[in-house]
Amino acid sequence: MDFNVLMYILSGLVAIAGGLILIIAKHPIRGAMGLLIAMLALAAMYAILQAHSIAVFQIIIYAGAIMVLIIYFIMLLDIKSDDYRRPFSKFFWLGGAFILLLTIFFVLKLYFAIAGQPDVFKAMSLSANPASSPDTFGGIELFSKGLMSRYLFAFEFVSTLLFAAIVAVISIVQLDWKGRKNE
Amino acid sequence: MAYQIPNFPDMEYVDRKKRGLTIQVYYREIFRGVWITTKHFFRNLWKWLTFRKGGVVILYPEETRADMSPNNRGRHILVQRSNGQPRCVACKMCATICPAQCITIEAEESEDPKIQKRPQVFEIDLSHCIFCGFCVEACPVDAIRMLPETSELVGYDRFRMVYDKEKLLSWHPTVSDDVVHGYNPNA
Amino acid sequence: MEANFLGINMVNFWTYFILAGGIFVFMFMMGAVMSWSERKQSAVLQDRIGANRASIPLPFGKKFAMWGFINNLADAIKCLIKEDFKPKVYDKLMYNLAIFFAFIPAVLAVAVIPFAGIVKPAEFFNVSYLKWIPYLPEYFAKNLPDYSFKVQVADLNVGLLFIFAIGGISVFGAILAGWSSNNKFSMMGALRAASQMISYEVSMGLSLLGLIFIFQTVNVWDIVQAQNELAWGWLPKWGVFMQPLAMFIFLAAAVAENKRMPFDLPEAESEIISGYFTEYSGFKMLLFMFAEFIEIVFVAIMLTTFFFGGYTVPYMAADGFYFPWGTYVHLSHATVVILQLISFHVKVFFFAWLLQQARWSLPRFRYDQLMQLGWRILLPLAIANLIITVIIVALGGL
Amino acid sequence: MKEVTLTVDGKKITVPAGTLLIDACEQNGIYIPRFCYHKHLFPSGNCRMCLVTIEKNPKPQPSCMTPVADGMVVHTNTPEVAEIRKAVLEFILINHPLDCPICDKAGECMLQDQYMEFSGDKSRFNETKVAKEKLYHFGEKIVYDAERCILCSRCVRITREVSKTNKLGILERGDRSYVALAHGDTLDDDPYAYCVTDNCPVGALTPTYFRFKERVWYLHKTPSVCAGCSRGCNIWIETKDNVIYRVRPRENDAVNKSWMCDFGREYYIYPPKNRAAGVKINHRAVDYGKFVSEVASLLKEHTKETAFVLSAYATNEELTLAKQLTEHLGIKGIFHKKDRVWQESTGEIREDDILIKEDKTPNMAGVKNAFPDAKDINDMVISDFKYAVVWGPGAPLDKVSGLELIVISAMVDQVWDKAKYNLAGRISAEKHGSFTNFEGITQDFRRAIKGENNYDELTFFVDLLKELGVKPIGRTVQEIQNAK
Repeated sequence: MDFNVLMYILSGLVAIAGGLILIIAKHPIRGAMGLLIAMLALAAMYAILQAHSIAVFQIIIYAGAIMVLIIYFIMLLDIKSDDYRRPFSKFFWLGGAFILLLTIFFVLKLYFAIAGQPDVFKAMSLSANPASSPDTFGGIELFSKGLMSRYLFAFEFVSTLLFAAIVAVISIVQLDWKGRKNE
Repeated sequence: MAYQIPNFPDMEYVDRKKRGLTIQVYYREIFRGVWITTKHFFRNLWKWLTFRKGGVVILYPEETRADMSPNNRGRHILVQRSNGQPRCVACKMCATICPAQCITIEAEESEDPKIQKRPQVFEIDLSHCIFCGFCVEACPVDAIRMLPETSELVGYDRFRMVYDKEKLLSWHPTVSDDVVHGYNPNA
Repeated sequence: MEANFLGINMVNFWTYFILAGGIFVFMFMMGAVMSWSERKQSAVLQDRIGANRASIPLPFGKKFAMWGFINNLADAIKCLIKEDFKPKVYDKLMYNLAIFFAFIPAVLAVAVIPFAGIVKPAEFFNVSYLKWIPYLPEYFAKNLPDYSFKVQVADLNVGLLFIFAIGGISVFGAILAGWSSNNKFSMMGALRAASQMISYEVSMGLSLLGLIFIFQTVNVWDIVQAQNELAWGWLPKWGVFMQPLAMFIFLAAAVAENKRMPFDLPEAESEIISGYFTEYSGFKMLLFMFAEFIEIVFVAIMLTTFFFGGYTVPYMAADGFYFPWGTYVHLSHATVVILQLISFHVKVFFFAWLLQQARWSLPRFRYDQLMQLGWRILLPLAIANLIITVIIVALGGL
Repeated sequence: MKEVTLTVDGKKITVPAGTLLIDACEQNGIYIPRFCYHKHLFPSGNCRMCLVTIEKNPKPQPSCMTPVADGMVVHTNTPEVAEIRKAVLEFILINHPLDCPICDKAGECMLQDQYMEFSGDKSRFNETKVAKEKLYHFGEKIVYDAERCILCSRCVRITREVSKTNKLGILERGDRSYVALAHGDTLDDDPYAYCVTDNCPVGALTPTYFRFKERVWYLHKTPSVCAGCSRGCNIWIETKDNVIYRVRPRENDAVNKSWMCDFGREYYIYPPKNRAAGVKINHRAVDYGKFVSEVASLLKEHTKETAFVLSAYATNEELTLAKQLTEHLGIKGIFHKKDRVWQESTGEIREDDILIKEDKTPNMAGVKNAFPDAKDINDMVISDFKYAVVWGPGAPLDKVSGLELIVISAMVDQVWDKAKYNLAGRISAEKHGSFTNFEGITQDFRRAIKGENNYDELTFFVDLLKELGVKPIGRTVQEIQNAK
C-alpha cells in the first residue's frame, strides 16, 4: 500500500461523503458546503494523480468561483431550512433501488478490474511510475497545449453550450417576470 | 484637475467632473499621504531610539499636562457649610439637568428649619459623567463645583467611580452660610 | 539512507516536515509581529506612545514590557479565557466552520513560496563559522553527501495558480461567518467581502499574467529564478522592472483582496461594527484577526516573490557575486543561503511595514469608489498592460 | 335658564345668567389668572390677580366676584390689565421667600407659572423680607410654611365648605397674617385634609407623606379611579420607577368635583403588606399553564358542586369574562361578597354625606349588573357545594372553610391559606379596566404601576376559557369594551 493510494482512497471517500451531504442536508447552504467538500476532494484526487493543473483549475473554477456564487445567492435568498423540507417522493424506493444496483455494479467492476492485477496499487504510486511526472503528464504546459490544439473545438463548443444555457435561463426568468407583472 | 487655493498652499480644490487620471487612480495622493506619515514615523522612531519620548501625547495618569487650564472641569466636590455639612439643599436641579443622568440624590428633613432640606444620599457616578458642568451651573446655592484635576479618576473598578457624599465632601472649602444669595468667590 | 514508509522517502519527508513547520511558525510569528506593529507603528507615526502598559513584573520594581509586545501575550490570554459569546440564534456548524475557512487558506498559500535557494546540507555546514555546531556536519557529510533540497514546501508546476486557488477558497470564511451569525451587520460585511474579493481577484490575476508571459512559466520557483537574470547585462529582471504598472495594480488588488485598509469595507467599524465577524468573540475573534495579520504578511511575501526578486540578491549566483563590471566575489554556500534568507526577510518586512504604513495613512474608500476602482480603472489598466506585454513578448523583446 | 350675551376681548359669548365672569371667560377659551378662586369653592376675591377692565366701570373689577351681565364689554388683554397683573405679582412676591429649589410645589406652582407667563420682572424689593414660621405642623398629615403662604384662603374655605370642620383660619393682620388652627387642634381628624395641599396655589401646605420625596416633574401621572369605596373618585396616580409617590383627585363634576378623602390616598400610598404572590397548588409553586389546565378540568368535572364567589374589586371586563365562563360551564351557584368592610378600629369613617360611602368596595354595582341573579354569600347553603372559586379577599371563613377552594386574590387572608389552588391577582393600580360606582357611573382607569405578579385575573379568565375550548369575548380590556 502506497501513501498516495491511501490518500487517493481517502479523498474518494470524502468526495462521496460530500455528495451524500449535498443530497441529504436539509438546509441548502449545508448542501452547498457538501458540494464544496466534494469539489475539494476531487481536486485532491486529481492532484494525487499528478494532474496538477486540472486540480488547481478545479479549485479555482468550481470551488473558488462557482461555489462562491451559489452560496452568495443562497445567502441572499434567506432560505429557512423548513422551506425545502418535503416528504420523500413515492419514487424513493425505486430510485434507491436503482442507486443500489449501480453501486453494486461499480463495486463489482472495480473488483474484477483489480482482481486480475495484483500490482494495481503499486502502479498508481508515484515512486513506481516515474512516467507520470508533471513535466510529462499533468503539468500546465501539456494541459495548455492539449486545450489549445486537440481539444480546442470541444472546449469552445462547451462554452457555446453554456452560453445557450445562460440565454435560456434569462429568457425563462424574464417570462416569469412578465407573468408576475400581470398578476 | 486640482487647483491651488490662494493663501493655503497645502490645500487643493478638486473639481470632480474634471478629475484627471492621476487623481482618479489615487496613487499620487496615496503616496503623498504615506510620505507624510512616514516622515512622522521616522522622526519619532529616531527619538525613541535616542531614548527620548517620541509622542506628543502624555502618559496618563503618570503625567499630567502642565498646560491644563485652571478652568478645566474635573472631578466634582460638594461645598460645605462652616459646620461641615454640605451646602446642598437636595433640590435635584443638577440631577434634572444632568444629560448623563449620573447624579442620584435622596432628600431628607434637616434639623434646622431654616435649611429644611438636605441630601441623605448624594452620589455621582463619574464613570457615566460627561463633565459638561451643567450641574455646577444649575445649582442655585453653589453647592457643587468641579476641580481642575482629574487624575484621581483612574481606577480598575467601575464601582470606585461612584463618588458618595463623604468622598465629595472630603475637600474643605468652607464658605459662608448664606444659602440663598449666591456665593462669594473669595470666601 | 533511502528509507521508505508507504512509498514516502523519509529524508524528504523529514526535510519538508521541518520546513513546513518552520514556515508555519514563521507565519505565526509574523502574525504576532504584525499585531504588535499594528499598535506600535500606528502610535509612532501618529505621534503617540502606543501600547506600553502590559508587562511582566521583574524584581526591583522593574517591568518587562518589551515596547508593548507583552500586550500581544496579554491579548491572547484574555481572548482564551474570556467568555465566548454566541448569537442567540445562529447556524452553529457554519459559524464554527467559517473560522477554519478564514484561517487555513491564509497559512496554506505560503507552501509554494521559496524562502531561499537550493540548500546542500553537507556543503552548508562545511564552512568555518558553522564548524562549532556539533554532530550535524559529520552526519550530513557521512550519510547524505549529495542530498539537496529547495527551501520551498511544495515546488508545484502550477504554483502561481495554486495561490489563486487558495485565495478563492478564503472567500468562504467571510461569507460563512457573516451568514451564520444571523446578524444584519455580519451579513452586510459578508456580502461586501464576497463581492469585493471576487472583483479584485480578476484584476490581481490579470496583473500577474504579464509576468507569466515574460517569464514563460507559472512555477513560482522558476519565476524567482528568472528574476535573478540580468537584462541588458546590468538590470535584474525583477517583476517591478519588467512590469512596473502591474506591480501597482497587484498591490492595490492584493490589499483589497485581503480586505485591508483602505479597502476594509467588509469590516468598516464605523458602518457595520466589525463586519462579518461582529458576532465572534474571544479566541474565535482572535483567529479572525490573526488571519488578517497573516494575510498582510502574505501580501508582502507575494510582492517580494513576484515583483522584487523573491529571495534572490541582485548579481548573486550560487557561488558568489558576479557584478556587471566584471568583478567576482566568491562566497561559500552557507553564506549564499543565509544572504538569500536575509534578503527575503528584509523585503518581506519592508513591504509589511509599507502596508501597515498605508493602512494607518489612508482613509477608507466608499463602496462605490471601491467597485469603480476595481472594475473601471484597475481592470482596464491590467488588460492594457497585458496586451502591451503580449505584443512585446511576441515581437521577441526582452 | 336665562342666557346673557357679553363681549370679551371683542368676542361675543353667551353663557347662562349668574355665571361668574372668570368661568364665562374660561369656558370660551380665555384664561384669566387666579390664586384664590377655585371652581368648586365660594369666591373670596382677595388675591386680585383676576382683575379685568369692564367698560363703563371706573375701576378694574375682580372677575371671580363679578357675575356676567347682558351687554357687558370686558377686556382681559389690554396693557392696563397686564400692568395690573404685574403689579399684583410683584406685591405677592415681596414677602415670598423664593425657596423654589427646596419647595415641593416647584414645577406645578401657580405662582411660578403665572410669574413666568404674566410678569418676569426683576425684584425691586431691597429690604429684608418678613421672616415667619417655616415649619409648622398641622398635625401629622400637613406641614405649613408661613413664609411661602400668599394668604389666598383656599385652605380655609376648603375646611369650611368641603370638609365642614372649620378648622383653619387666618390670624393676625397685614404682613403678619398666617393660616392657623385653633390652639392645640390638628388636621389629623379632618378626612379631607390633603385637599388643602392639592389646592394650595403655592408650596405653603405640603403633605408629610410626599414631603421631599420626589420632585414633581419626575412623576408620571396615570388617570385612575379610587378603589377605596363605592364612590369611585377620579384620581391621578403619580408614579416614578414603578412606585406610587402621590395620589391626587382628578376633576370630575359628576362624581367627586375636585376632592377626595384621605383614606383613599392612603389606600394607594401605603402599599398593603399582605399582598399575595405566586401560582400555587397545595401551597407549592407550579407552572401557570399547569394551574390553568388543572382548574379548567376541575371546573368541568364538578360544575354542579362548585360555588362561584365574585369579588367586588373585579373590573367590569373581568366580570364579563367570568360571566362567559359561568354561562359556558353552567355554574348555578354564584354569590357576591363585600371584599372589604368598614372597621371602626382603623379610624376610617363609615360614611359621610360628602364623598365617603359605607360600601368599601369599588364595583359592587358592576357585580350586580353583570350577575343580577347572584346571591349574597351569607345566604349560601354550604351543603350544596363541594368546591368553591373564591375571587378576591374577605370571604367569610365559616361559609367556605369546609370546601375545596380555588382562591384568586391579590391579598392574603385566612381563606387564601385554606385554599388548595391559589392564584395571586392584581390590585386596581396594577391593571386596566373600569369600575361602576354606586350611582351607576362606569369609569375607566389605566394601569399605573407594574405589579409583581405576572398574571392578572383577566388573563387568567382568558386562558381558562381557551383551555375549555371557548373563544373569549376579548383578550384585552379594549377588546372586551369594544365587544360590548
